[in-house]
Amino acid sequence: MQSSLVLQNLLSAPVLFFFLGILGVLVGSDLEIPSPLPKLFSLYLLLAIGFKGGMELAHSGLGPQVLLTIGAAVLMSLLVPLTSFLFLRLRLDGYNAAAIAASYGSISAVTFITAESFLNVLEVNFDGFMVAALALMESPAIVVGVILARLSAPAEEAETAGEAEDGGGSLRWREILQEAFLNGSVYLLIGSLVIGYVVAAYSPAGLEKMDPFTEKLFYGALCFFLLDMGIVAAQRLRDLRQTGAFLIGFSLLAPPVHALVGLLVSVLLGLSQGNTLLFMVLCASASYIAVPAAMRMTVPQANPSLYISTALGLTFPFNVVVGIPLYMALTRHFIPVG
Amino acid sequence: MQSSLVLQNLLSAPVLFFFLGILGVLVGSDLEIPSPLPKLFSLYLLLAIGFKGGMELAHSGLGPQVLLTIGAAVLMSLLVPLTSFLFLRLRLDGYNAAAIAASYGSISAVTFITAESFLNVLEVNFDGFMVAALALMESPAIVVGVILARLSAPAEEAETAGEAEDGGGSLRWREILQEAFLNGSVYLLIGSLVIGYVVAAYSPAGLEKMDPFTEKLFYGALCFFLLDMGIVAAQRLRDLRQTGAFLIGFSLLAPPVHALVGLLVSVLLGLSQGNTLLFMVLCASASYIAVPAAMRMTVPQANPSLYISTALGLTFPFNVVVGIPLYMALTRHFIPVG
Amino acid sequence: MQSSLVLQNLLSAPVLFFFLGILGVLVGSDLEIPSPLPKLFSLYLLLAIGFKGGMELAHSGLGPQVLLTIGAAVLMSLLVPLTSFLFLRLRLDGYNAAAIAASYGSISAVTFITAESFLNVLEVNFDGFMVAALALMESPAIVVGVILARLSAPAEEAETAGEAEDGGGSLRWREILQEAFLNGSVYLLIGSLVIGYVVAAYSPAGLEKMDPFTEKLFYGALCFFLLDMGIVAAQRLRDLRQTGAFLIGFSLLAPPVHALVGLLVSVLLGLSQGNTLLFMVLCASASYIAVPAAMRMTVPQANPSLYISTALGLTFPFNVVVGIPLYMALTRHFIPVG
Amino acid sequence: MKRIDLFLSERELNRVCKAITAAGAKGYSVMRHVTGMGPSGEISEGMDFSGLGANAHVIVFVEDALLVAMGKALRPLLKRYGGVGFVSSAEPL
Amino acid sequence: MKRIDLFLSERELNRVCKAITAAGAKGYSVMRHVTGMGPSGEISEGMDFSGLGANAHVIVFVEDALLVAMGKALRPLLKRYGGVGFVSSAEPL
Amino acid sequence: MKRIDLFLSERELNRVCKAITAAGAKGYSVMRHVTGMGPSGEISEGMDFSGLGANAHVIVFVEDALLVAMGKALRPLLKRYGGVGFVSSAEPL
Ligand SMILES: Nc1ncnc2c1ncn2[C@@H]1O[C@H](COP(=O)(O)O)[C@@H](O)[C@H]1O
Ligand SMILES: Nc1ncnc2c1ncn2[C@@H]1O[C@H](COP(=O)(O)O)[C@@H](O)[C@H]1O
Ligand SMILES: Nc1ncnc2c1ncn2[C@@H]1O[C@H](COP(=O)(O)O)[C@@H](O)[C@H]1O
Ligand code: NA
Ligand code: NA
Ligand code: NA
Repeated sequence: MQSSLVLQNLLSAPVLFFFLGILGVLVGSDLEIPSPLPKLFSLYLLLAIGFKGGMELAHSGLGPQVLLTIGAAVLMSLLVPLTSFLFLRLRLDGYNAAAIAASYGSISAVTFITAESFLNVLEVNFDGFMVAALALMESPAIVVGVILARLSAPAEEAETAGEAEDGGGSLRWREILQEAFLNGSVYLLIGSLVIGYVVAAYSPAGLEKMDPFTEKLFYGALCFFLLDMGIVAAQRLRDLRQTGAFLIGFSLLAPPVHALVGLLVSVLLGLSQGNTLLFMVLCASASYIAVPAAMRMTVPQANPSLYISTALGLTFPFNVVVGIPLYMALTRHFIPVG
Repeated sequence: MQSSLVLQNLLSAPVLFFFLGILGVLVGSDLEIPSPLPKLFSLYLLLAIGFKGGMELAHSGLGPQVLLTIGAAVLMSLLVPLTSFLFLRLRLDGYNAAAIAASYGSISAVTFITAESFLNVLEVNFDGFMVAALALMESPAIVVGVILARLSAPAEEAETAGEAEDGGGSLRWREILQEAFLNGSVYLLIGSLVIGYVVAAYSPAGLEKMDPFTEKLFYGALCFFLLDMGIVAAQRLRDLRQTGAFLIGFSLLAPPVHALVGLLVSVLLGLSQGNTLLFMVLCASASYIAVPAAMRMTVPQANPSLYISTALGLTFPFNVVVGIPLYMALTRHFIPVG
Repeated sequence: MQSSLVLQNLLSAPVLFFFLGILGVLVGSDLEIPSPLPKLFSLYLLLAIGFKGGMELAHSGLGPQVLLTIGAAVLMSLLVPLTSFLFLRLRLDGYNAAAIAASYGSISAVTFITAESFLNVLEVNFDGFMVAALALMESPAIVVGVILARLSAPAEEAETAGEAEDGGGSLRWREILQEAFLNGSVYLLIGSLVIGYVVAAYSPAGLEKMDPFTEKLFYGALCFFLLDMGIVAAQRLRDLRQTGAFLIGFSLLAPPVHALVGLLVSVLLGLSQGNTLLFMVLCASASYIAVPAAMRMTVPQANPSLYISTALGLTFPFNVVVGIPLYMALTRHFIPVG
Repeated sequence: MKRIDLFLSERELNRVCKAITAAGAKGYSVMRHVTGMGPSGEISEGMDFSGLGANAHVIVFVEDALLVAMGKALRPLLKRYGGVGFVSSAEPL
Repeated sequence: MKRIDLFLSERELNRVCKAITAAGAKGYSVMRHVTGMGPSGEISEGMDFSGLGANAHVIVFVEDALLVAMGKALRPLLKRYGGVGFVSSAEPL
Repeated sequence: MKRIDLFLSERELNRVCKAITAAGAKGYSVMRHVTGMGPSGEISEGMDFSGLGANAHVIVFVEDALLVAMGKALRPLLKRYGGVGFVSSAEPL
């Protein structure tokens, strides 16, 4: 059964376009999606997934299971950076360990979306509140990452960092919270979620009019974006020489390990098959959008090519290609149908 | 009833995304829609609205009421700059007064589109020829604005301006007419209108094939664009310190005053409820696309931040948020149904 | 009948938007579709046409007529550059003759797409394997062009060219093949074709989900892109002064002559009316995307403005406006209905 | 040789390029979508969608002898429409 | 006059522009979407979609007297976040 | 230090960047989507969609000693594919 799931995933349009992008870089094609077109698709996907999630949240309501699931997701985004940090400190300095840990505590919206469209093809249901979980897992991981970086900084340096240009630690906290909660992609996702909720609750006539944009177009736009993600991920592969075996190992082992923890939590929460897969994917995926942008500003001492190439060059392709069907096979094994 | 209209407008997806953009700037999110993506949506909306308007014009034909309405619209776009200019001269120099007056004589296509989608949600009909009115109100206001600026210029300066590089006033007139009638957005809107008309009249098979692009996608694209307009409008709010109380007052009072005049004209013309709302919106809105672009070239002595921040930072949000439902309430009061 | 075909083509939305773009440049409008938006539409059209072609290829299978037609198309893309080169050498040096010849041996995807949508409006069927022919005609013409340029180069220069930076002729061949087969647009088209084939064969559930993106949106996106192509083509018209009467004559005569050869081949192959039109268009059209990009790198001695302005400024508009209905009239005359 | 750097609104770009060629320069380069701040305020990319555009940065390398002609051609345009220009020294590579 | 050329990550652009104005410069120009290579590796446009951005190129023309203040304001930022700065001579056109 | 400004077609950008690094420069910056005019005609953004691209502007700051090597590496490329290069003086900030 598992092998058929892998095939079904590998032969789906989004994953094939992802491969097309990777292959293009490997064989030396000059195919590129020039900036800012990828940003267009990235903004669109966030807006659409947020809107649809909010819409479904309005239908399902905020019952206890919803709140418990979201709470568990937030908890995971606090715990994963801590354990990852402890492990990464075996070999890396505090700054880099903290930045990478934050990345793995946070999530990758594109991986989540790919998992959703995989569930759609399998005709397995899932709930809109999982998007809320997605949206709320970005910020805590960033805050934990910054705190870890600060704690592991040599005392004097921490001082200077805080004072350098703005004369006080308080101001820097404002910046950190801003990066964590008002980062463009976090803000758009949460904002669209709220709008989807409000529109569904108060002016449902608008839902049908949004449908061609947020729903119908979605699958094709995802294919287009994954084509670009394939190109970008493959370009990152070059950086891996610099990365070293330790980090390569981490970026391929962390996803299944975190997914297993996610599976355990899902079983405890009594989630459905679809929601379990999504929960596992949230735990297993690593951020290469919100977190790197925030770390660049708040932990400039860390090397961006380390946290980006692991999250984007290895963990992301691993999850999209192998992880999702693997987690689905586990889900089917451990979670009873509907 | 009026308060329910306001709520219905405030809780619609386009207006909520507009707020999301404004809020993003106010709270300091780094969300941005990078250039030239807003241009893509702006071009798309002009093309789609023009095409649909032309299509409907072909169905309704060019009867006397159509021509009268369009004539009245053009007249308004000539009169509003004159009265606005006289009022603005109380405090501003001739160049700035002329440029701002031109802006308020002209229209904002996005406000018009937002009003259309408001009517769609209310299920109130309106006619395609209103788009023709929209298209024909841009250029006259520009020409009037330039003439007013020339008339109020000190004699010698007017000379030099004309001669500076091209040795004669005639050449500059060519430039002014070019800016007024061949400005990219005016040209695309009128061109798409004509194409919509021709296709509807001669190859109607094409209409259905355009429908997913020009009709189905429209509402979602409008939301996306209003998200950006919210960002841009909010950024303009900062300039208002420079603007002063007089202009702030003007930019908030001119819309309802002009809308009332538009209501009067609509009653005289016997327009339907839907067309009346659109006519009021045309009168009430101010241009921040075609006119500023034209004024920058033809009246460089005026300060762009004055005419852009009033039209975009105040009048536009006012109309979208408060104006449209307010005008609709008036319409319902004064215009009998169907 | 022919005149009605011409009208039906001229009054279709895509061709009207193409005219709107041309007219905009001629009358001096500042309408522009800023970079990289045209690239977005160009990538989208290649992806969509490839995907749809692959999908249909999976349904029709790779029977003998399919292989024969594709073989004949590839043959044409080898022969046309040879005969064109011989003719062009009458007046041009070897480099320029070779580059232009390559361009006319290759194809214009947009012309092909416009012909497809013309057939759709006429409700004439055609087959998905024609897209495979399209995809496979780009590379051979490039290789032939480079060989012709090398052969006509003075002996010493050919040496230096090969050695200049990379110390050997072998390396340059690698570059030529890379430009021919891995050029971004060739790569995306072939890749999407393969993906469409695989998805249709192995996960057909994905087809329906791609439909709104690749099929529904297509016609409108084509209109938008042709608006830009009109602008770009008209801008190229200015370069024609430099081009001279000989090349102008060539660029207007080559299309119908090559189309006639294509008609002959189609009759021999027993193609249907729809496929015949597409085959003629493949022969008649000239590349202004893949080939110029490849020639710029591999035959830098040739003058880009010569091969781009002929292919884009004259041959492309000729085919879109006059050629397609003309070839269709010939098709109807010589090919029996289905 | 002299290197001339001009910063001006995209709206006036065509006019400035024509003036550069008319004054005798053999070439120039243009970067668009430039933002910045100057005597007449801040220019952001926010209005790019409106056709009002951002700034352009024009670079012209000319022979020393041409500098006077270039200054004569460009200064009135910069004065009329806003924008700044600077000159420095350079050599061909 | 002096011409200052700065190359730094787009993420720090706001901060740098504020420092430039605070140090007393009357104007500056910014080009975004700049790619390149420097001591801390290669920067491509590939990550532009992620909000991480590419580099920015900032050009500031200032009076000679202001150079010291500018250096003082900018060097710590370049040191902290990465990026390079260069100075050359120029005159108004 | 020396500042080298190169203007060339985007198509040749990779090749030029490789030559710059091979010649020993520690960094460079690239602006794409540059338009302009030069000995071989006008380059507009109009063909950008085609993969033919516009021009690129490459800036390299190098130690004086490296200038000769850079010239040797770059001049043949500019000659073969078109493009221009200029040198001026600069100091680190
Ligand atoms: N001192 C300066 N250094 C660099 N760029 C400048 C300077 N002053 C003005 N600019 C640029 O020139 C543009 C036009 O200036 P202005 O219209 O005169 O305010 C500004 O938006 C900046 O991009
Ligand atoms: N020598 C150089 N010449 C030109 N640009 C440079 C040079 N060194 C660094 N840069 C630019 O400065 C950016 C930031 O450098 P860094 O973060 O210090 O590696 C690089 O990505 C380049 O765009
Ligand atoms: N004198 C010049 N000043 C500034 N840029 C130039 C100059 N000459 C050429 N260029 C730039 O170099 C590019 C390539 O020149 P070329 O291919 O030699 O015509 C042109 O398109 C311009 O962008
Ligand atoms: Na995670
Ligand atoms: Na108005
Ligand atoms: Na051909």
